[in-house]
Amino acid sequence: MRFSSWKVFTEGLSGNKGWSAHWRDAQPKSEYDYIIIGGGGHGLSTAYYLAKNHGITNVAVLEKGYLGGGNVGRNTTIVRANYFLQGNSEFYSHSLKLWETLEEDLNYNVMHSQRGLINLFHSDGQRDAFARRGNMMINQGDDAILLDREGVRKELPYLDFEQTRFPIYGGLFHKRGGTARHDAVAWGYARGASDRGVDLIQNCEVTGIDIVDGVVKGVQTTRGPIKGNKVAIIVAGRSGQVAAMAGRRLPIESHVLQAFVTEGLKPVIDHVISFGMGHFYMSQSDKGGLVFGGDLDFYASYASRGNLPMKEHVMEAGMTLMPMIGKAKVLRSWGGIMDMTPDGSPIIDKMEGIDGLYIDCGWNYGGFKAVPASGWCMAHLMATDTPHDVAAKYRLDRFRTGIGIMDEEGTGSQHNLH
Amino acid sequence: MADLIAKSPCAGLLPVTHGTTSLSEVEMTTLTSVAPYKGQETGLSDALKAAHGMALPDINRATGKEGARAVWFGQGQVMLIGPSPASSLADHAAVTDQSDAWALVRLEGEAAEDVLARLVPVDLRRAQFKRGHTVRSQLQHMMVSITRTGDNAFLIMAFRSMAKTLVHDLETAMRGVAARGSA
Amino acid sequence: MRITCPLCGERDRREFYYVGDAVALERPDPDAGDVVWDDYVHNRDNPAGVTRDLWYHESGCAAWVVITRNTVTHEILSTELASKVKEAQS
Amino acid sequence: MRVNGKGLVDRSAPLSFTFDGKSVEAYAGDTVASALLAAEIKMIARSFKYHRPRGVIGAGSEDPGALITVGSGAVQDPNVRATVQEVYAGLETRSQNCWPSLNVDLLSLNDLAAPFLGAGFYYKTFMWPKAFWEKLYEPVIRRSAGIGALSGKHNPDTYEKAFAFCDLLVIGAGPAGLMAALTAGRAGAEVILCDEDSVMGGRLNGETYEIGGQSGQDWAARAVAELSAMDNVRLMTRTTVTGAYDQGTYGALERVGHHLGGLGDTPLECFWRIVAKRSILAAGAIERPVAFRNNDRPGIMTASAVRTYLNRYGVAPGKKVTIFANNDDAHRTARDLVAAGVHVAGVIDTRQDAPDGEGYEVYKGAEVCNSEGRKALEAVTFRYPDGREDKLQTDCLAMSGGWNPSVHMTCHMNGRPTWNEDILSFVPTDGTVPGMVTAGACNGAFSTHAALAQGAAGAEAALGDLGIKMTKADLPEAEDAPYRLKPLWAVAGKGRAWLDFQNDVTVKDVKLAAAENFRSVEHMKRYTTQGMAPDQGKNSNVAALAVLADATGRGIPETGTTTFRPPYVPVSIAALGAGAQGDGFAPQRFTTSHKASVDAGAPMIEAGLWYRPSYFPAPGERTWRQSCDREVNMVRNAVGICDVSTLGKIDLQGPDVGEFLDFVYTNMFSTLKVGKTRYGLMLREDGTVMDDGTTARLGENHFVMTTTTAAAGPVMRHLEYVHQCLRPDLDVSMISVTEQWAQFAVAGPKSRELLNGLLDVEIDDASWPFMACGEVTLQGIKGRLFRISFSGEHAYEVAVPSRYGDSLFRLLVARAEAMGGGAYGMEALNVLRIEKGHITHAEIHGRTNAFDIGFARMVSAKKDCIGKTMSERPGLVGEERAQLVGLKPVGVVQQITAGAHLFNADDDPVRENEQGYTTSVGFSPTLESYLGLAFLRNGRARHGEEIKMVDHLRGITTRCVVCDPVFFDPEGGRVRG
Repeated sequence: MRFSSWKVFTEGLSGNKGWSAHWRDAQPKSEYDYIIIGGGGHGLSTAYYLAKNHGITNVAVLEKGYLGGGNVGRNTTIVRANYFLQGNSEFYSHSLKLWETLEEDLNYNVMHSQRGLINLFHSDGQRDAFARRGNMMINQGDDAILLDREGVRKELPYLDFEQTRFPIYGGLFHKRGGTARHDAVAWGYARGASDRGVDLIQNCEVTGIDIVDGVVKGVQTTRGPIKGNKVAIIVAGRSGQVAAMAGRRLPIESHVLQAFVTEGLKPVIDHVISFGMGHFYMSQSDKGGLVFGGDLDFYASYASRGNLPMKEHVMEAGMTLMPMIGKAKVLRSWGGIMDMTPDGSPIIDKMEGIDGLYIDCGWNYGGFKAVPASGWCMAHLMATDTPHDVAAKYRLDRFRTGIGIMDEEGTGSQHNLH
Repeated sequence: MADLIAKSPCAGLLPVTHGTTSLSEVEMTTLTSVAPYKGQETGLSDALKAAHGMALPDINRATGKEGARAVWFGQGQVMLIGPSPASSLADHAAVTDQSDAWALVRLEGEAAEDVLARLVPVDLRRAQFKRGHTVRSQLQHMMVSITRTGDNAFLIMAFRSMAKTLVHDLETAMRGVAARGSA
Repeated sequence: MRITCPLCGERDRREFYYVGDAVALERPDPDAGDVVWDDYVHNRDNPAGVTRDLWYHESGCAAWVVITRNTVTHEILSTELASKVKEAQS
Repeated sequence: MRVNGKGLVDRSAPLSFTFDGKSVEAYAGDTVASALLAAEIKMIARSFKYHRPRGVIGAGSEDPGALITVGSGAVQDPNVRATVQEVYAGLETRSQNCWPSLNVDLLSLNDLAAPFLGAGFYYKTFMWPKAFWEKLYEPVIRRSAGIGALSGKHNPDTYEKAFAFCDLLVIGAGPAGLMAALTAGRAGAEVILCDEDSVMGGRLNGETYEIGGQSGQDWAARAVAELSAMDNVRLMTRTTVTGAYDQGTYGALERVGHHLGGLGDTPLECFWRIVAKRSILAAGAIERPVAFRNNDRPGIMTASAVRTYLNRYGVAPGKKVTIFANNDDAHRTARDLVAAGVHVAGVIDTRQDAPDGEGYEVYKGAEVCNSEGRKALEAVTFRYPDGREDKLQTDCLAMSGGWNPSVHMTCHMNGRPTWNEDILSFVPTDGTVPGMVTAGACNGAFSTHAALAQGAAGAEAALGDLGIKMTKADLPEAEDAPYRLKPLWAVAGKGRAWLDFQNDVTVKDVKLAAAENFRSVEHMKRYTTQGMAPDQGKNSNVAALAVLADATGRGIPETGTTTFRPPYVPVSIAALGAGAQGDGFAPQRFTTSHKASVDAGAPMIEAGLWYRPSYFPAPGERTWRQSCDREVNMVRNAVGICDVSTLGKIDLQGPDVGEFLDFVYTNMFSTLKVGKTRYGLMLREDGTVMDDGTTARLGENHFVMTTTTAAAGPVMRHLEYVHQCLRPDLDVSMISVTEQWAQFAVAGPKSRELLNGLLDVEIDDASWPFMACGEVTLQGIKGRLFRISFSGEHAYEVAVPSRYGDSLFRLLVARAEAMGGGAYGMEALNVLRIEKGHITHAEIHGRTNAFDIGFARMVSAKKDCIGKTMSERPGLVGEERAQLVGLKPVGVVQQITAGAHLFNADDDPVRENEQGYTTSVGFSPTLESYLGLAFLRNGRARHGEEIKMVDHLRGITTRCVVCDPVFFDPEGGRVRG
């Protein structure tokens, strides 16, 4: 079924009786060519691009809960391409381009909105670091503008410019940055993949990976064994447990990141704002809620919930930066499980030494915007057994060799600092 | 040539009173960090007793009295407040002059506990935190040492450079408590 | 979250700094080889369940503490001074 | 309409407030909701999507109907529940989400377009033409979305946070909570009792129950009086416990000043972090509405809310009230109304075996299937079991679909509630929050007797756990009526039947979601937005689940439930972020020279929480560059003074310090002679440079280490880590002495001359050669002197105890000025160090290693150190690495900027061609040129090569020659004087 305004109109006139399932609920077959473990954003986009770009449709996506129930359904929805290191720059640039045509591509309104992202800086040193970033963005063909204090004031007049603790020096304005409706991204990819023949299997937890003589043969699941020639682990925060089924340890520590939303408010914040000194970022959703977050809780956790000190820290950052949000009331807070790597950059690679096993993980807390390109590149890797150009640096062995480490934060091999 | 003049950390900021609570600066004195070398705790305690009449305090405790205290200051560390350290201490411990490193203030009044409850994540009510008890903790965002020196009095130590913030945070809490009455 | 510092007693989590897996205490020999070192510095068991990790009582007594903890429930099972753990190892 | 002789409001204290500019009469003790109902103002708000009229539905913080704005101007407070806001004289309230007015709201046109605006319609449309989404569709959607509005101005009110500790936290002061607090309080336990209402008692204040022969209201008042006389009990009214966190930590929001006009220093709110050894959740239950066609009109309320307005506030919400229910409990509403003289039009009870009326008609087995009335309820239509329909003229419908225990807090730590078929609702699962037990209605025990008994039992269990002795409580007598109900979620029929009154989610929407395969409860929620409104599904979740279960052919337990997450009620950002507004986000650190610097007109800049002077403007100077150039020249030609106290200083003592330092630094320190200083490089274990600085050996077993300003804390933590976790065998003691010493750089050819007028004993090159250190005295005061140099000049750093810092700085500056020098700031310091190629964190930014900065030789081959092994990884050395170089402009454009990228002279400035980037730049008055430090691929082999620097952002392209990073005095003759 093709979605359109006309369809909404005609269905409305006829009692909305004609709508059908956005995706098929498939029963697992005994064998597939490709098995994707994980029905989150990255797994679904991988399945979609396997089908669309490579014509590979005998694919199962195995999801232990419900589709899109992981980080794609619990993030602060920011989409941007503002990285400055080789490897990340081209990848996120590619992803943003995919976002820009995603609605047409999927025939699903994911409400990608290029509201503009402003990263504030608070010292000369930070300005220089952001200049390096912005220049790289332009080198890559993306957009960036360096705003001075007055430039920021013009865009964001409601910030507290009198505050002297971390005064606002300026900002890096990335106009093509913005937000999207997170759940819709998962659903749109699910619908697209399902329409092309991919089996989406919910409530199907993988309990083992079958490997014989270094070759993947399939997986064991709570709904029985499933054979497959190529198996991909795309499970974000759960990467450690699934990789362990294949006898591997990963350079990943799983951490909780909290996010917050307020009650609906009339439009007051147009951009996505990021406060460098406070690890605070905020945007306003189309429904009117202020959506915001900050740093990790900083301890390894699978609890999908956080504690008060970081909540307070985030709110304190908000209050020092933009005290006009004081009377907005937090309605809900939640946590996601972040797959943190030692350099803050992801991994899209074959699992060395196990034929047919692939891994896509380590998205730290920047995985949402990567969903299109991650799927695109992972599908390419699985289909061709060669890395896609824009993801060629996301190798698993970079930590051992030191070649191509991409540490945007510069905080080193402490997983929770990225 | 002009003389070198000593200036206290809270000069020009204190004293202040809000409601029944007062905040004042403790007169500048000698602060000495004493950190026993391996296996020297007993030797140090003996030396401390002999020289200054105070035992080495236990964890979370202070010994001595106004004018001469030994305050537990963290793992393997005691802050001697008041006396000039006897040279015998150095036989057993790393001895470091900290006289100018800390701002010392005294918070006093019936609502002092309520004031600190707005800033410090430790139970400092008298039933739990008695005279002679001390903690290393934080006050708002600052690392501090807090010792109960009286039924309604606390000695609070924060980094000298943060004196202004220390006073600001305490005063803000004092104002709030005063406005509410003792809750 | 409350953490019992082996010295100070039970304290709010906000007084502590977390660094990661307590595997940090088991530093390899300089010539242990790249695989061992890679494992030490980067790779983690990352269990969904009981783990031992390393915290620093930064705004308390400055002790490094090994905490045995459940990453799913946040239950804290035990806390020990890292220096004692290390001394016991060697 | 007021009912005489009822309620806890103070009829002797009339007052007035405004709603939408109109004055409304009220009494002390009223909420805005009770006062508006008394004034017969039914329509108070508009719904989110269809802008349907909304009135009061509930009577507590869960009310999904009456959201208002309080106050105007900067204090404007949106989305306040009229049911929670207490009235005071002069209170100003307004309706929201309507334009131009509540009465005439243009967006109520949305209601007519409802067929096209069903669940998830927006995922299917607004995609063409592409550019219209951001330019047209989205702006229109955003403008019509949202509920209340922020003022857009800085928040002017005061908020605070606080900590509290107790043995037992009791959450909710209804009969269960009061009984629990009494039991524990009498036993001497430290108890905190929180209730979100202004008066404790919970439902007892809204009912006509009797307890122990007295009215429930009186019993509650006596219990509160007894509790408030106990020193060990803290009563917190207007305090909602908002969340349960790990190890017995709870968040609670106290509304301190919302009921007061004119606050002064009184905070508006206080956010509490309560640490409790045990807790009892006695949060009560929330009555659930019933979904039927047009069940959302103002005047349709929950049955218990009607009782509350009658019994607690003395207000009849209608003149002719109808009750619609599936349970016995709702019949109380009819009885209470009749007893108070309010006309009851009838009770429509879906049960054939419903009890008979006591002075009112009961329509057994019937169900309400529609309502009428545009902005307020006028009539309801109901259907008999045989399908016949009838109509009742009524202005208030009190509905009850049963009760949902407030299990929310038991789910905050990922617990899932358990379905209980007897009460057709979820009840708490034991043990989901460690240390918490549940009692009373929130535990599914709905009679007053059960509440009292469970409250007492919960407290007894907690006391037992804590080892506190007690005597068993005598339970007062109370009603123990059984709870009987028949399932009733949604009345079948056409039209829209509301589930979520705020987000306008109807039964149809949930069915549509199921049809479109959003069958998982989480999918349904996210697709329809059910339960995502301000009430977070408190009123609607269970009914929506039941509708979904029905639509998907599953039972409710297997359908599952969405997760309740904190906070239980919305919490303002200002409360959780209290203290940070303005400069309170982090401590401010001031050097001892701060005042003198400010007095000298220096702009102060932030550096690692410290403030440092940027430059010291001299008379006639108009730009910072003029000052900076002068200050650089001053240091190069005379003498300059700079406060360097912010650098971290760590005192290390003990027999093993040398060995310890050898392990943390790449180079050797155990061989350093007493009285000497050495530059050291420190790595992280991954081989990247962590920090650098000089370390002086003051005695055989005594060193003092210098760190950079920003890294002082992290280095201290790192040293403690290395000591405690890796080398506890070493006898080393360390302590920060950063704050102890005020330390000033005295730099320039005249530095010794300046010092020699100050030091009690004069120094010369023999007694104090380059890199010497030791104790000195100034006017008899013990200080320290280091002959070290960041500027590359003959220079010293002199340190005195901080109390003398202000005085010494002024003295040094005065002497320097007399010698043609003066104070210099960060700008000049930066230029001086760039001229010398000295690195800062602009270069050691966490991605560079010793090889990159040209210090590979400093990694001693003779020993192991932190980071050594990993720094030898193949990817961290070699030609591919960007290496530290100097840059000088050689073309027409003379400017170099930091953060620019480097390219081969003839390459396009695109990512694929990137060769490196600039890190630090400055104009050198000494060399009369811009100078840059940069990292360039294979840079050390490219000295002399011409490259291109491109700064797209600032529009600058500069041709530069690559050179050694040490631009000035590369032989280092000047530091040796």
